[in-house]
Formats: sequence, C-alpha cells, structure tokens
Amino acid sequence: MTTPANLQKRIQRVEMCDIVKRFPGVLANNKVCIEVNAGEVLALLGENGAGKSTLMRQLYGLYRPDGGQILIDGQPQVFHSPADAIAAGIGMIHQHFMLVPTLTVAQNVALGLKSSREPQLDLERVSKRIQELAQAYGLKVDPEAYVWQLSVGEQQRVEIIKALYRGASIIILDEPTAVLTPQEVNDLFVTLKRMTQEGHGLVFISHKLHEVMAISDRIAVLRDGQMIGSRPAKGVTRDDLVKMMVGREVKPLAPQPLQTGPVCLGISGLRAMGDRGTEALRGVDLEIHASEIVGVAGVSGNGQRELAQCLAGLRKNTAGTIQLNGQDITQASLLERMAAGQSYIPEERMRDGAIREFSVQENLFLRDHAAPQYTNGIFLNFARMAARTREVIQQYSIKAPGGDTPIKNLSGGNIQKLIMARELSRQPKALIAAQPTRGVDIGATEYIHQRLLEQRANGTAILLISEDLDEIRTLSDRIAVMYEGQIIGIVARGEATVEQIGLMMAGIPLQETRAKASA
Amino acid sequence: MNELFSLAVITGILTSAIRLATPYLFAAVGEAFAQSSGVVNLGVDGIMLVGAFVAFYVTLQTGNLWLAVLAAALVGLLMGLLMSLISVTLKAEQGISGIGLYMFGLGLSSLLFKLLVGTVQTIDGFKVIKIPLLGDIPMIGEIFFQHSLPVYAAFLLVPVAWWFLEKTTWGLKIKAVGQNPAAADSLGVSVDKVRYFSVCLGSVLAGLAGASLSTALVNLFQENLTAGLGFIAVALVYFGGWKPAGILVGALLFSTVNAFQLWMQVLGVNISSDVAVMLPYLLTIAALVFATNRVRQPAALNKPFERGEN
Amino acid sequence: MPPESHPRSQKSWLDDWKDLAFRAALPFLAMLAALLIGAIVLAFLKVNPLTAYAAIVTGVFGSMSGFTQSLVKATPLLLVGLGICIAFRASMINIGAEGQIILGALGATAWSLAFRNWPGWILLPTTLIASFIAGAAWGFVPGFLKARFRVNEILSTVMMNAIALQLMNLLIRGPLIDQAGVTAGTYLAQSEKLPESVWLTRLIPQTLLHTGAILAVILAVVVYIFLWRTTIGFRIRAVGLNPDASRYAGVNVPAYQALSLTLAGGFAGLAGAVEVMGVHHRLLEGITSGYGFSGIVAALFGGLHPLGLIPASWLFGSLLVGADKMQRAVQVPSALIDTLLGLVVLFVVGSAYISQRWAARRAIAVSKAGKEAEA
Amino acid sequence: GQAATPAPAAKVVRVAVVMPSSTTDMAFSQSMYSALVAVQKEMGGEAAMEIKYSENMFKVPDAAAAIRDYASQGFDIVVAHGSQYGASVEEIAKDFPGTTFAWGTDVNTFGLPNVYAYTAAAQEGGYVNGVLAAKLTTSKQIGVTGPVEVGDAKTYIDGFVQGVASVDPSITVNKTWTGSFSDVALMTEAAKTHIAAGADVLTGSSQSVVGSIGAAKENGKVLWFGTQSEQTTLAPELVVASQVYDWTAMIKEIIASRAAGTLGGKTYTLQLSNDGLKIVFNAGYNLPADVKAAADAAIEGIKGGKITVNP
Ligand SMILES: Nc1ncnc2c1ncn2[C@@H]1O[C@H](COP(=O)(O)OP(=O)(O)OP(=O)(O)O)[C@@H](O)[C@H]1O
Ligand SMILES: Nc1ncnc2c1ncn2[C@@H]1O[C@H](COP(=O)(O)OP(=O)(O)OP(=O)(O)O)[C@@H](O)[C@H]1O
Ligand SMILES: [Mg+2]
Ligand SMILES: [Mg+2]
Repeated sequence: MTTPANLQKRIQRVEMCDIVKRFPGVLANNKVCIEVNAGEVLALLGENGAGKSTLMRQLYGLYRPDGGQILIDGQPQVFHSPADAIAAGIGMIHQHFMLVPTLTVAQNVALGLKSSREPQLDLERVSKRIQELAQAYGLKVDPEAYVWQLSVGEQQRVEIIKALYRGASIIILDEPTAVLTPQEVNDLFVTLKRMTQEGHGLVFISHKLHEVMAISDRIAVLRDGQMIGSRPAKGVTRDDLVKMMVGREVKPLAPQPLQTGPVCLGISGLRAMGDRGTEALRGVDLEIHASEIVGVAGVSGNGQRELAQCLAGLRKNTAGTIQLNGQDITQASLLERMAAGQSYIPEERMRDGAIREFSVQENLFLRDHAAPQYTNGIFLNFARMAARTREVIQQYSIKAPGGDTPIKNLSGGNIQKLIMARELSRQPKALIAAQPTRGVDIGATEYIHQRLLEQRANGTAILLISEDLDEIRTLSDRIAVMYEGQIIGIVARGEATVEQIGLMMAGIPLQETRAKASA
Repeated sequence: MNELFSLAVITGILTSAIRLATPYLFAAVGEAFAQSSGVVNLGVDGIMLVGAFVAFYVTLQTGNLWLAVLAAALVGLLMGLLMSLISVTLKAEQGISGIGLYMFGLGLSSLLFKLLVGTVQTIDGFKVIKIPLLGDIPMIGEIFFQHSLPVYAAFLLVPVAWWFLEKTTWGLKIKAVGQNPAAADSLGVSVDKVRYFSVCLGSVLAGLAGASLSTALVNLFQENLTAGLGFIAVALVYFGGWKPAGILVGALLFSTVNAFQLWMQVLGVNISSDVAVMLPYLLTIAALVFATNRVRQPAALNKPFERGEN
Repeated sequence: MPPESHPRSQKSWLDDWKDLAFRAALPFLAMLAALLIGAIVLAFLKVNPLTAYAAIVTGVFGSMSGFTQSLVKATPLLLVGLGICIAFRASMINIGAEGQIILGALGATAWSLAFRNWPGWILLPTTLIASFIAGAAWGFVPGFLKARFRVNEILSTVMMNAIALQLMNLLIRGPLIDQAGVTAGTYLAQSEKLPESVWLTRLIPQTLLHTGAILAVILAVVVYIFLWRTTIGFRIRAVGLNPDASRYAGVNVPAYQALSLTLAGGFAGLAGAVEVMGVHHRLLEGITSGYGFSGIVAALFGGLHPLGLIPASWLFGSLLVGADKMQRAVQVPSALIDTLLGLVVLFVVGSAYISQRWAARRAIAVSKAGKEAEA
Repeated sequence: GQAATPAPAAKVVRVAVVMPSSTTDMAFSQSMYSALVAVQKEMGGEAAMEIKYSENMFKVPDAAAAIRDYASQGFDIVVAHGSQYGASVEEIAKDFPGTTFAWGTDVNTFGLPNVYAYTAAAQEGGYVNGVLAAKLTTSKQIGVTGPVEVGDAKTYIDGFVQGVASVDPSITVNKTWTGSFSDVALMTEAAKTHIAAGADVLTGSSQSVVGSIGAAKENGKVLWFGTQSEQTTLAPELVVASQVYDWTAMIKEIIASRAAGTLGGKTYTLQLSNDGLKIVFNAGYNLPADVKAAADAAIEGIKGGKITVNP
C-alpha cells in the first residue's frame, strides 16, 4: 500500500496483435489487433457478443489468448492472472462491478495489497490515500462506507479508485456508462479527461455512440469476433459507426403522436421503504393513460427502482393506492396483478428476469406456466408450449439454436428480447419497463423500442423507467422526473430541454428554472 | 429440583460446559474459516477422528503430548489438502465431498486403531492446570481457571480468530473470496490459494479438536470417538453467523444445556433421559428461531469458482 | 452470434460416441483409482487384492442372495435419494434424512400396530401413507423454520436427526416396546412384530428382496414426472436455480422451499417404512443403517436426477454389499470398507469436473476442426 | 450346563460369528470373540476349529446378509451375537436346517430345532457388584452411566441397585443415560458430573463406558465396577471387580451337542451358578477381607438360590 500511483513507470503503448480466443462453439476473437497509447482514449465498439469484453479480459489476464501476442512498450507479455496484468500497469473496470458489498470502500481497495503493517491491515492509511486520489481525479467517495450502501455511480468511482490505487496506467472501462445517469456520465467524462491528461491510456467500451464520439480519440469496431476497422474519432458520424457495427443502417425512431385513452394505471400517494431502511417513496402521484408511454427520469437512487417494484408487487407500500383500470390492486399479489393485465420487465434481467440454466422455452413460460391453455391439471402441456416457443422465437427474431437451449448461451440482447416477448405476448393493459435496453446493442435497442411503440399503438399504458435520457425523450409522451422519492414535475414531449430535465433531476422544479430564465 | 439451582451445582454445570465446549470451539472456528472463504467442509467429523486417533497414538507411543498435538495438526493439514483438492481444484459439489471425507476419516481412524492399537487403552493426557491466583477465586476460579491446556487454548482461539478475520490482510482476502470470488480474482487475489489456505487452516483446527478429545477430555481413543460431534460443530457455524464470538455463544449454549441435562439426571429430576438428551438440540433450534438479527451466509458459500463464469 | 455457434452440426457421430463413452466411463475409472489405493492397503494387510476384489464382484453377481441383497440395499437408498433430489432441486441441502427415516419407521410401526385388526388391503397402504406423513412432518419443521425464520436447513436438519434418535429411544423402550422382551426380562429395544398383513411380499424365496424395490422404482418415475412435467415441479426447480427470478415470476419462494424439504422428508419416511415392513418386520435400533447419509451420496452419483438415481442407488447398494462380502471373504477389519467407500466418493465427485473440462476442450477442438475444414 | 470337551473329530469345526460392535470393544462383542478364540486354542488351534467373524454389524440387513452368507458357505455353527438379529435368524435358520444357529441375547429359539438362544443373567453380577459398591462407598453416593436403558444394560443396573439396597438402603444410586452408544465425551462428562455431585463409586455398561472409567482414573480416587468384559486394564488401581461374560462353556457344549446330533432347540443362560458369569476381582486392588467375604456370600447366595435377583 505504499507505492503511490504516479511513482510507477508509465506505459506508453499497449499492443494486442492477432489475438485469437475460442470458447466452445464460438470463435470470440479472430486475429484481432488493437493498440492504445498513453494519453488517448480508444473506443471499442460492437454489437452484443462481438467479442469486446473477451478481448479486454485477455489484456487483463482473466483469459489466456489461444493465439497472438500482447506487447507493452514493445515487450511481449504473458499474463497468467490479473495479478500479472496489474503488476504490468493495466487496470480494468468491469461491466459487472467487481466489489464485495459486505466490505467497506477502503477494505475493497486494500484487498490483495500488501499492508504497511503486515499482517495487520492499515485501513487509516488506505483511507488517506483514497482521499488523495479522489481529490486528484475528482472522484467523491467515503472510504468508510460499506459498498452495499453506495449508489451505482459511487460504486463505479470505487472501481476507478481501485485501479488508480494500484498504479494502473492503462485502464479498461467495459461499458462504464450503461448504468449511469447523464449527470454521472458527465462527471465520469471529466474524470476520464483528467486521467488522459495525467498520461493514462484508456479503452472505453460503450453502446452509446454519442458518448463514444464525445470522449474518444480513436474508435475500433469489432464484429463477430473480427476487427472491422479503426479510425480517428474526428469527423466520424454516427451513421458511419452504425454501418461498421451492424452492417446496415439503423435510423433513430420518430414516434407519431397518438390519441391517448382513459387512465389505465393510477398511482396516488404511494409511499414505501427502501432497502437501506430509509423512505424511498415519499408520496408518488402519477396517472398513465392507455396508449401512452410515460418515461420516468431521475438520478438513480431517487426511488425509481422502488416505484417499479411497488407497481410490480415485489415491494410492500406503506401508504397510498395503485389502481389498474379502476380496480384497486394495491394489496394484490404478483399473480393477481398479472391476471389483471399487468406486465413487468425487471431492471436486472439476469437476476430477476430469467433463469440462466433454464431453456428458452422454460424462461418464456416462467410466469405463465400454469395458464390453463398450457396445462392439463398440474401437468405441463409441452407440445403447446413448444409450438408457442417456436412462434415467439420467430416473431421476436430471438437468435437461439432452439427452444431447449439454456439461455446462459444467449447474448444479453437476445435475453432481453426473450423477456420482452414473454411480457408483451400477454397483451398487457399496463407495462412497467425498467431499463429495457441497458447494455443492449444498437440493433437490439432499435428493435425493443419498436416493440414498445407497437404496444403503445395497441393501447397499452407503458411506464418506462430508464437512466438513458435519450431513450426517455425519444419514446415518452410525457416525462415524469423523480427526485428524492417524489415526482418533482411532469413535462410533455418537447416541452422541456435536456438541460431543464437535468435541472429537475437535480431537484430544481421546472417553474423555478423558467422563472429564472425569464427574469 | 431446588438442588439444581444451588451454587455448587451451578458451578458444576458451568465447569462442565466450559470443558464440553472445547472440541466444538476448535472445530467450529476452523469450519468458520473454511466457510468464510466459501467452502462448506462437512468432513470435519472425519478429520477430527483421524486427529484424535493420531494424537492418541503418538501419546501412547512416546508420551509426548506436544508431539501428539503436532501430529494431529499435521494429519488435519493433509486431510484439508485432500478436501481442497477435491472441492477447490476439482470443483466438486462440496456437500458430497465433505461426506466422502467423513466416511474416509471414520474408516481410516478405526482401521488404524484396529491395526496399531487393538483394544481400548487410556493414556495420560493433558493435566489440569490451575491458574495461580485466578484459580483460587471461589466459583469463578473453579469454573474458568482450573482446566487443561487445550481448554484454555480453545477459548483463546476465539479472539485470535476474530483478530485474524477482521484485522489482517489475510482475513480480508478470506472474506472477500467468500463473498465475491470474481472480485477478489480481478484484483489478483488467487481464489484457489485463499480457499486452500482456509480449508487447510480449518482442517488443522479440526485435527486439534480431535486431539483435544483424545488427549484432554477423554484420554483414550475408540472407534467413532466423536459420535457426530463434527456435524454439530458445522451447525454451530451457522448458529454463530460465521463470527467467532457467535460460535462461542452457540458452543457454550449447547454445552451448558448438555451439562445441565446431565446434572438433572444425576440429581434424579423426574424427566426421561431421552427428553433430557434432546434438550440441547431443541434449545439450539429455538435459540435460532428467536435470534433477532440473522446474518446472511457468505454469498459464494458452496459455490466453486471458475474464472469467466458470469 | 458467430457462425460457429452450432457445434453439433460439425460433430460426427463418432465424436459424440467418444464423448459419451468417456464421460460415462470416468466415474468408473475414478472408482478404480480409489480401489487401487485400497489394493495397496490390502497388500499391506497381507491380503491378496485380487482375491479381495474378486470377492466384491462375486459377492454381488455370484449368487442370488448377493444380487438380491444389493437390490434390498438400493431400495431405501433410492427412496432417500429421491427426497434429496427434490430438496436439492429447490437448492435445499437435506442432511436430515436419518431423522426422517426414523420418523417414517416409527410412523409405520405405530400405525400398523394400532390398527392391526384392519384388513390388509387398507392397512398396508395407510401404513405407507402414515410413514410418508411422519417423515414429511420431520422435513416440514426445518422447511418451515427456513421459510418463516430463515433458519439454515443444514443446522436444523442436523439437530432434528439427534432429536429423532432420542424420540425413537423413548418410544421403543416405552409405548412401543416388545412386551415379550419385558416378560422374558431381556428388555430389548425393539418393537413387537408388525401385523403380517403389512409385510411387503418377498419377491424371491429365501431372500429379503421385497415389493418395496418395485415401489421405489415406480416412485422414481413419478418424481421424475413431478419435477419435470408438472407446474409444482417447475416451480421447485425455478426456486432452486434462481429465487429472485422465481419471486418475480409470482412463486411463493419460501413455501416451495418448505414444500421441497417436506417432500424430501416424506420419501425418507417411506425408506424407513420399507425397512420395517419389508426387511425387519419390526422397529429396532439402528433402523436407519446410515441410509440417510449414503442416500445423499447415491443421489449425487445419480446426477441428482430421479432416473439417474435408479442405477446409481443400485450401484452404490452393490458396492456396499460387495464390500461386506469382501470383509467376510478375506477377514479384513470392517473399517477398511468405510475408508474405501469414502475414497470412492471423493474420487467420483472429483472426476465430474475433469469430464466437464474434457467435454469443453473437445467442443473447442471440434469447432476449430470444422472451421479449418470450411476454409 | 456341564460342558464336555468334544471328542477330537477328524473334521474341522467351522464357526462364524456376526456381532454388532468391534471385537475389541472391551464389552459385549469382545466377550464372545475372546470366548471363541479360547475354545479354539483349547481344541487345538485352527486345525481343529475355524473362526470367521463380521464385526461392527450394527446394520441389521448387513448382519442378515452375513449370517445367510456364512450358512451358505457351509459353516457348522453361525453365532448371531446381537439381540437385534433375532428376526433374521428365525428366517434364515428355516432355510438351512443343517446349520446350527446360536443367537443372543434372548431366550427365544422360535421353536426351531437348529437354533440355540442364549442370554446372560446380568442382574446376578450386578447384584454382587452392588454389594461390593455399597460396602466400599463412603460418600453413600453411587453413579451409574450408560448409553440407553435397554437389554442387559438395564438388567445389570437393576441387579446392581438391588445389591446396593441389600447392604444399605440409604445409599443413593443416580443414573445417567447419554442416549448414544458412541459418545464417549458425553459419557466422560456424565461420569465427571457424578463425581462432582459426590459419587465415589461408578459403574455402567456398554462400550462407551470406557469414557467413564477414564473420568474415574483422572480423578484418581473413584472406584469402578465393570461388566461384560474384564476392564481392569483400563484403570488398574480403581477397578474393583468386573462381571465377565464367559461364553466358552456354552460354545463347547454347542459344539459337543452338534457332534452328538443335536443341532439346537435349547436356551442357555449365563449365570453365576453355571460359571457363565464370573466375578473377576482385580488382584491389584487391595480389597478388604470383610468386603470380599460379603461378595462371596452374595455369589454363593445367588448360586444356591437363597438370593433371588429380579431382572
Ligand atoms: N466464458 C465464456 N464461455 C463461453 N463463451 C463465451 C464466454 N465469454 C464469452 N463467450 C462468447 O464469446 C462471444 C463474445 O463475448 P463478449 O462477452 O466478448 O462480447 P461483448 O462484445 O463484450 O458483448 P456485449 O456488448 O454484450 O458486452 C459471445 O458471443 C459468447 O458467446
Ligand atoms: N459461461 C458462459 N458460457 C457461454 N456463454 C457465455 C458465458 N459467459 C458469457 N457468455 C456469453 O458472452 C456474451 C457476453 O456476455 P456478457 O455477460 O458480457 O453479457 P452481455 O451480452 O454483455 O449482457 P449485459 O451487458 O447486459 O450483461 C453473451 O453472449 C453471453 O451469453
Ligand atoms: Mg461485454
Ligand atoms: Mg453487455
């Protein structure tokens, strides 16, 4: 714990040459070459399953390449484990955070490092150093806090500090923005800029093209495990990138205004406790009409998650009511809500939405397996289920070898499609969609958006919770902004600018902003 | 019945309880190490048996108790290595490999006893050491300060284990590996190495638990000497919420009730001996039901780790 | 997904066959490895290992009595294993089969003696049901404690075993004691003989093989259908694999966890019943014969699959019988048997990973070969 | 019964024994195994008598398999040394009418001509031990430890209590049962509890009592009375006497009657009067003469029928 980051030798240049990596049945990387230099940001683009994470995991020593070479400042390297990569000056912020929730920030940072008072831990010293780094790079964290208490953005800052603390000079960020709010993305970018100024080289993976264009110096695109090409970021347009990634054009959607129907989902005075023992919802009032998409925006941790869970029936509310088409469902169980015509796309698809080891078919019937048309008494009617599964796979173009494939072999985007298919094929009256395109590539995102709009046209009332403000602004008829467990304001499509929404997310009501502007 | 609450009897009960808790403490604290790193070792009882035999045999042959303890620790280590090989390197279902290890230990200890010793014999084990001054305090002295060395060692183990788990870099690694092995791995901590270490440390303590039985508590060896004690020790780890202090409470509760029921029988309290023997088990379950804060188990408990999974 | 993602199309039937053969043979290889170590110990004991191991084989296959004995042992192993399997599918580790067997045996004994005058066609099935319920009740307690109070089931089932044992001690020397023993002054800890109407029919004269074996096999099929073809089984498996997703799908997770332990107890209870009704015809000390533990091992050998359990429990039963036979044939201490069985279990569970790795490596090799052929 | 030494037969007598615990348990199983070995020695070693054993057969179906197996291998005499084997013997004996089965401890031959039953009147030795214990206790407190109150453990203790009462009814005999045949640690603690409560004499039965003896030994002043096997070696200074089951006479008689054509149908009871039960005094313990005399009187009284001990 004694070597400060800036004392370590700086890496000038990392090259990966002709990298080949195989998994059973998959050639994940096929002779891929990239290079990263000190002081620059290399963006890595590609659809889900293109091989981006795999490539980077090899650079971080998590996988051994089946072929090819890794060179650091021209010297060939063999990484047997992350320990080797860390020692060589590589750091990685993983797609799924690598933190121990039951430990404090300082403990997470100190993990695996020699202590100055070996064998005893010296957490005071670690905390001090964390604070120094935080200062230097603009990363606000409390070293004494437990990780489980932190918001996603804070957790990410801890991840970055972990890498910096270990003196990483080349840092890989695998989809760092997928879980961040726009404000947090801005903060992150400030930090990243500062890091490049300090001489760090960064690899940045994202599915959000405007971010890529905003932060990177060079852009490399992977498709099906192969390098399609790499070019300077200057002058590249979104369409160029999309074409390289997907091989066809993907145009942003422009939903047509629709005549909305009567109120479908009515929420009034809703209060609920959060996991950390504080009140997460403090009186939410919201009405969603048939054929309407209401987007919920907000900095994560302001009650969006709890709102979705309350509506779905997974969290008990302490006060208030929820009505579905005039029927009070406040006390209804999950199954009763489902029967009343409500569907739910959960935020954490692999944890709550699907069972990895179950097949496509089993996951498709996770909620409806007991429906009368698919059962004879207590027995499952496999013939009917299989037929329906084939239909759905086709209809939703889910890329899977067959209905009996375990979904752990599907890509994230396809799993998301599967969950969509399950929830939409019920023809719901109301749909709660939480982060439906998080971490999903452009093609699949477009597809999911189309489906949501189709559903809206069919008369469904949709509550869309997302941290992607573009998504919210594109799809929503109205946008509700949440702040500290309450809805601070609702604006119709086009009624407010991004900046105004951003201010609302920070707790400043629209009227105040407008008053200030007119003053 | 009134007799049961006389000072002498209470002293007796507590003295017994301290003694009885000894092997549970060694074994359960050891198991807590293994489990904190994510490995359930159900083979504790088997390791204890081999440890107990080896300590007994070495004492019988050499009369050197220290050599005996060392030997017990060593065979504990060997069996820990076997367990680690199967459940860490070969990633076997831990519950089953533990039961395999138990059967192996049960068989091996009996076999060796048959071949090398033959009939039951007693040995001169650790003598009671009365701690000067403290040992003379009425009641307290008798309860706490007139025991043999392994008994003291078992109780000393509790704060040491706490210190190790909470205050050292190794303890941090163990807990991290048990909670989120992928995270530890990504920081260059070798998950396998930490698990080998924890399982082996636990097994060494299990070996010592066995030695404490055969060289301090009963001073002899007999086939299946532990009579399933190791399984109770595993249960106590859950009871204690993976914390040495919690285990201490559990072990003392269990052994106090056990001592209590023995005294009830001796004093002729009118209760069926079968019901009396049931008491410690019933109470342990009841205590858990009424314990208010239930600790979550290590998130990766019983889950073999392989890089690249999830 | 890259085009290589359908490896099967590139694999020849020969590869498939080799794959299967290797993976099926591996547990046996592991077993042989364990026996090899045993051979060294035997040689050390001045026993010819070949003679000893030949005795295992002839012990099981050399005579009708050995062969049927292996089936007699397989029966309770299969029944216990079925319960373990159900619980395991819900991610519940049931260490409590020992106690549940005892309760089942107690239930069968008490019920059939209490209603001994009932006609057999009604007494026999109700006795089985009584044993199932008694065992299930013993499984329900830890299940309920888990569901309601989050009490870890490993802890509670271990404790419940000890309690069951004492309960049996109490009853077998009290209300259930064989009065003949009291009269004769021997005070044996065993119950009176059960009414003959509940004795399970012996299938082959001069052997212990009884209809319980058939019942167990039928139940294995029933459990298979239950777990994979019914809504309840679907939910049990879902709860075991991902409780969060199950909760989200509307499943009452604690209830299904409790249910799985309850059913596990019921099947272990049946194992107790077939032992008293088919083998001993009375309740005696040591009725569980350790089946509560060896049933866990058998369940694992069977891949925690009800149908896999049928051969697995027979295999394990044969191993137990053969090992006993070896002990008699070459007069080695019986402890050697435990040692060997422990080694076999360790080696076989350890081998599963090797076979998994091997399959993965072959899959890569096969897809690589396919790719090259394409090019 | 009087045991006649069997006439030296040309044929080897083949005897197999199946027992629930180990041949070295210092208790029930060992008593039978030692007897067989003694008879074998007397008859002229392995040339005259073959012994095979299966130990630790606490699982009854395994024992049944072993019994059947030995019978089918043509053993002349199969000893099923455990009361829990009764049902198995009853069944198997019918299938092997030419084989002699001996089983105990029980009194039931099932009316079969090839089954001997045997039992031990453990209460008799218990009585004698009780008399000795009552004479030797100064604290007037005696402790009894055992696993479960069944079979000869119970009858022994019942006899012991009667013996104590016959000397001094004011002496208290406290009993503890640990519920387990193998939990030596708890047994040790039970004994320590008795000692802490003031007992200066202990006794008990079954293999786990070695734990109690250990506790007595550690204390150094508490006396011990054994049963089933001679337990002097475990604590040479403290064991006063042991009731020893001696099955040699019975075995010899079974072999002889078999040679004479009687395959079974009889019940043997080990008693003091037929020398099946022996009270073995520890030569190393300095027993006061008057106490020894009292014990001898009790033995004679039981033998002669003047004292009846109820099981
Ligand atoms: N551990 C693994 N075992 C087997 N196959 C794997 C493994 N990891 C990745 N793959 C395969 O390698 C391919 C590339 O995966 P990778 O995770 O690198 O994609 P990615 O570009 O990071 O996708 P995403 O944008 O969704 O994060 C996938 O199609 C997948 O099938
Ligand atoms: N053990 C594995 N076996 C087979 N495929 C795997 C394995 N681990 C990962 N994959 C595959 O690797 C690809 C990328 O995995 P990853 O975990 O990065 O998901 P993802 O598509 O990026 O979704 P998300 O970003 O939402 O987590 C997926 O296609 C996934 O199915
Ligand atoms: Mg990825
Ligand atoms: Mg992704």
